[in-house]
Amino acid sequence: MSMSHGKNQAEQIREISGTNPLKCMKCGKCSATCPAFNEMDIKPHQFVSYVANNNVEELVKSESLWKCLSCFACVERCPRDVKPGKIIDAARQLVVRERGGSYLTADEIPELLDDETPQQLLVSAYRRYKR
Amino acid sequence: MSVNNEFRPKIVAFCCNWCSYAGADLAGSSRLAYPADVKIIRVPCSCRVNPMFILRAFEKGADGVIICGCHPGDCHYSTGNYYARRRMTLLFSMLDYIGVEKGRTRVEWVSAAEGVKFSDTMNDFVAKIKGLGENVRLGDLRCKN
Amino acid sequence: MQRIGVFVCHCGSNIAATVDVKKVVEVIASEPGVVHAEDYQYMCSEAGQEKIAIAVREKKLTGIVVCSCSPRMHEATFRKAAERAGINPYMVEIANIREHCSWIHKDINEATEKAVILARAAVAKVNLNTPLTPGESRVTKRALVIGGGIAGIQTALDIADAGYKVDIVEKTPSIGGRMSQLDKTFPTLDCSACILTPKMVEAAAHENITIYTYSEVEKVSGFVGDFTVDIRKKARFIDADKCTGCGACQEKCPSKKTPSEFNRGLGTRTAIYTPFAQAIPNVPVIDTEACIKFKTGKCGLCQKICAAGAVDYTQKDEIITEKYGAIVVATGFDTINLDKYDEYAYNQSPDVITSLELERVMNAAGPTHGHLERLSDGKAPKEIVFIQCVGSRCSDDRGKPYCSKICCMYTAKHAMLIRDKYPDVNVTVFYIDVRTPGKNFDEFYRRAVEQYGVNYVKGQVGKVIPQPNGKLLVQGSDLLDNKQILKEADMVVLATAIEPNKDVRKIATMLTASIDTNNFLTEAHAKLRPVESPTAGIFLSGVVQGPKDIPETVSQAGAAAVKVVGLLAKDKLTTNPCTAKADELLCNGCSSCANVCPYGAISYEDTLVNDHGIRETRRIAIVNSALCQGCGACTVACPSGAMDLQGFSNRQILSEVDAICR
Amino acid sequence: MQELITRAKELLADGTVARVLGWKIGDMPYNPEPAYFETVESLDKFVYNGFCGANLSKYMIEASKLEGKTLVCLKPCDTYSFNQLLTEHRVDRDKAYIIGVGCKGKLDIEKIKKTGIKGITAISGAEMTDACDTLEIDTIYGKKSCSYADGMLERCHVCKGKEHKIYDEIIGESRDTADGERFAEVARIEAMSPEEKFEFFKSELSKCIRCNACRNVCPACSCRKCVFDSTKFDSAQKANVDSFEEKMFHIIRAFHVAGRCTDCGECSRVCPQGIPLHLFNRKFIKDINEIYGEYVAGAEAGSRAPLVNFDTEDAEPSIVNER
Repeated sequence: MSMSHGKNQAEQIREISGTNPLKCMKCGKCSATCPAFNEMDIKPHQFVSYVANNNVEELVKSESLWKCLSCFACVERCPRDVKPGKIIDAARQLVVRERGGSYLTADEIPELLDDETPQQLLVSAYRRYKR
Repeated sequence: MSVNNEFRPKIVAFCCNWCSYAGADLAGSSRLAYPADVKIIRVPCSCRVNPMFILRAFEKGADGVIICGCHPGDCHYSTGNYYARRRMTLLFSMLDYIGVEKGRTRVEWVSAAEGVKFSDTMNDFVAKIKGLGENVRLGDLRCKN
Repeated sequence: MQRIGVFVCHCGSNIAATVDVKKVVEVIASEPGVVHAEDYQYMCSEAGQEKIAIAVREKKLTGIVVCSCSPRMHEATFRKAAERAGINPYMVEIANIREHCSWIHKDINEATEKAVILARAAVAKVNLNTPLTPGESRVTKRALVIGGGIAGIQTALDIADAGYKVDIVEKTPSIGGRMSQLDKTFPTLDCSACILTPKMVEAAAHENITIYTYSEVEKVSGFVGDFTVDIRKKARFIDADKCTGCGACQEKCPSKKTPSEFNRGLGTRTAIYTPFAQAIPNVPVIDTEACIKFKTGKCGLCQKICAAGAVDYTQKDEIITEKYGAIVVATGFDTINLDKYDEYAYNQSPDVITSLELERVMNAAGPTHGHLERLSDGKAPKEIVFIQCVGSRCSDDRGKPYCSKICCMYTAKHAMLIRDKYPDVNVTVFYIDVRTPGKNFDEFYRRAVEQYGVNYVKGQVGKVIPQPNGKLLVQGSDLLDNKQILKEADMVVLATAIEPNKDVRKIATMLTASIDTNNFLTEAHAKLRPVESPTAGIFLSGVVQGPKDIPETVSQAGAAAVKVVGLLAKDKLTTNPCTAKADELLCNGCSSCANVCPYGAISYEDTLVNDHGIRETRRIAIVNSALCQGCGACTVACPSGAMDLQGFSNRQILSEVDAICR
Repeated sequence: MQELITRAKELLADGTVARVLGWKIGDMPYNPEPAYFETVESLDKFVYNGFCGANLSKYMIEASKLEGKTLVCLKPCDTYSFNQLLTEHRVDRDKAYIIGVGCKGKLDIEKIKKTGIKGITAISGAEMTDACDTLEIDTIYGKKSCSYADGMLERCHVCKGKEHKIYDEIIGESRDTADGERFAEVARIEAMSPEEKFEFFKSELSKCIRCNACRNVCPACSCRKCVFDSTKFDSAQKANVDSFEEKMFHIIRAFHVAGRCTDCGECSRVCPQGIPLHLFNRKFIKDINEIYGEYVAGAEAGSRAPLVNFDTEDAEPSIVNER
């Protein structure tokens, strides 16, 4: 049951992200490029193998899911067009969908901000929480 | 043989010896599948394809005809595909003019190195022909009045 | 009516696993004209060919159909077999039931059905085949080599040593190519110039070799054995016969600010220049875009100072027309443009350089006289980072999808040389894979690690950020440690992908040689004919065919030379008998065919014809079968159907159409 | 007409030409037929009027083989055909003495009859010397009249112009009779749905009786032996055995003359079944003009026809799908 469940999720992630993890040549440029690398428990280059190996359950439980800034630097620089950022984005969407909605609404976000918050974070926050 | 009554189109592919036939060989040796409905006729160059051949194929019941040659500029004979391009453009336009569906004829440039393109092209062409169904209209031209 | 034998090959299990060969034999046996059908494990084997001979004898066959692999593979084999058995070789047709059938279909019923149809089409064609006899054409015993790098030089030397005349056409002012820009060569670390220069000198001195430098191929016509080529010899503005190569002109030239192509733009050169000291010929050229005399009319210093009186500002481009029997393409490579790779800061910092630029920096004759120094401030670097696969193995449009093949080895070489000469410099190499297939290659790489202490990190660099203190902050990943690394480097070296020379597409078009999407020329067969183009008489040498290092290039150059020599050794070539032919009773003499003939093979003659009793003189098309290459353009241009192509006649093709659509 | 006859007699008499190729009076007032005149006397039967639509250039293929020069009367549009034949080495310029005859539009008896005029015994107003604006027609039912323009052939409504492209001398006045859009009918068909197009051509082509009149009159269709009569394509005459052959015949015929057809309209003029065959040829002309640039076959002798020519930047065949 859980196997097929996992398999399903991996397929869903591939579908949502529109990426093919098999294209990865394991160069690690995504992890080299990631500004949130040190915050993550599962590193960007590992996202890909988790999906390729149908090990999505661990991925969706990871902290990385919520640490990724969705800056998409990895998507931009990936030489193989594998797009790890899109994969984590898709995994996040999977969780949000399963929970049945966002647990943060767009209206709440302004109160959580201070002047120092970079604009990129703002954009990614919307992207992340407002589905 | 297959039991279901799925429509199996008859498709004739004219391939030039130097690029597209070799591209089809590469598709084969790379095991890139495409439907068995496609049958290839080897010609030296796309410019060898006479409009008569195409009309004859339709007359005899083909559902689609595709002509493959070297990319413009890369013709083994320098200029053959340029003439083929003009001839086929005008012929296809005429077929469209008399009411034959546009999708039944196609020209595609496939190099000897493009096994993937060959296979993709054939898969796509067969799917399009299947979408168009049996060649009723040219069948009508065969006077099933 | 023909008596046709059909031979169905199993090709081991290559065909037999997906095509029911017995069934094909059974069905085809009842086709009109078929008097014999059998199957065999390997038709191409000696035993298989013997089966054909036996059937020809016993069944008095007049035509043969072999259902097997592609005709591009074994058509020649079976034609020869037929000839030995006493049948005209052009009475053989191949039904391609391997590449076009068994290998691409999974369902045995479908594949068998298709194999039968392909066999039927071939039988229908053979029914209309006629015996054909090849003609003969002459061979011009001279070869042309396009490109004067190590590939071209080696090919030319080998051809010349075999006793044939050979011309080298080189675009730049000197032969030598990329190899002349290299400092040391892997895996033995000998000095590039030390092994290349003698070959350059040998080529220049060889009585059978003519070198056209600063020249380009402008036009090619003809065909194997008989090419005619126009070579544009660009004006050097120096009389090569008078010039002594003293170099005084270059010393005195006041225009000194042009970036040196030879030094990859890292240094400058004068307007009148030889690209490097060992240049061959040692005759300078004047760059008219930089020359003050050409720009303003004033100056003329070089002319004044030249004791030999060799400087001639009025020199014009010259077109040389020469005939060749064979042409070798050895146009080599360049590194890709890095404009799309912002993250490596190549365009932002002079201390981020390509590996080829590092070659110049390390070279004693280079811009830093061989001292390893930062190009920004001339300081000695302490920390150097090498980044592998920059633009190689990319599936996006920024780079190239292929592996450039040479980078792993030259990076190991660079790392080793630096550590050897400057033991206090730390060298870090970010790699994806280290690829070292080649004799003594892995050993070489291991030496870099074990003996020279080069730090190889499995991971990639995400970005290089130039710092205010002049350093370069390198952010990379270490996948084995699962860490992100931040390193302050003094220099970053990019193992930049290589690509075929930009001009090669133009040349391929002139030669009608097949070229792939990456601009590498296609070989006639990936495994069995790697140095020949599918276009007869065109041969490939060096990186023009695919990435390769020096030892491989030299081997291939030799192989290409042998193929050329094999061709030039013949006095006559048999020509393809599948040529066009006009039916004089149908010909209108309208010139449509001649208009589309790419070889000028069609002329018109007033011929007396007897058209069913009407005797009259008519303008009739005559095809010169030595010139005709058999494309068939004329056959379609001909409105009356008078022009037909032997071996691919209208009726033959129509019969195939009919058989397929039956 | 008299000037023409006088000049022809002169040229015959002084030996400049060995014969005259023109039209002679037919059995009806509206059907003069092409004829050779070899003596001065025979020229009494010579006629030139509004019904002399026949394009005589094709006769020059055979006339070029005869001894001596042939005086040929060519209307402005016929000269395009002659030029095209010259380009294709089918006629000998030195064997032709071309009199460019004036033309004010040629008449189509079928069109006149369609206006409801039956039982025609005589027609005046088509003599080419007058203004040519009204036809006075005697019928067994009395006098009728019809405007000249209403009786004109379709091709004259899209006249290529009154200029002779090749001639030795010109006799008579010409006028440009174009008052229609040349490609309007083609465009109308192009705009139809595939089903409508198909129905249109099916109904037209099903009238074909394979009489070969179109082929025989066409100056571009001048092969010594037509592919449909030879064994080269297994396509020898199978009239009415297999109706596909008919469609194939008309498509291939149009294809063979594509880029060479001067749009002289003879095919439609002579078709006994009234099939608008020029719509095939004109489609090719329209496509060639739009895709490869304006080209007028026969406007200039020696020019290279679009189908034996190319440009490296030519449109891909898929352009057909986009149009």
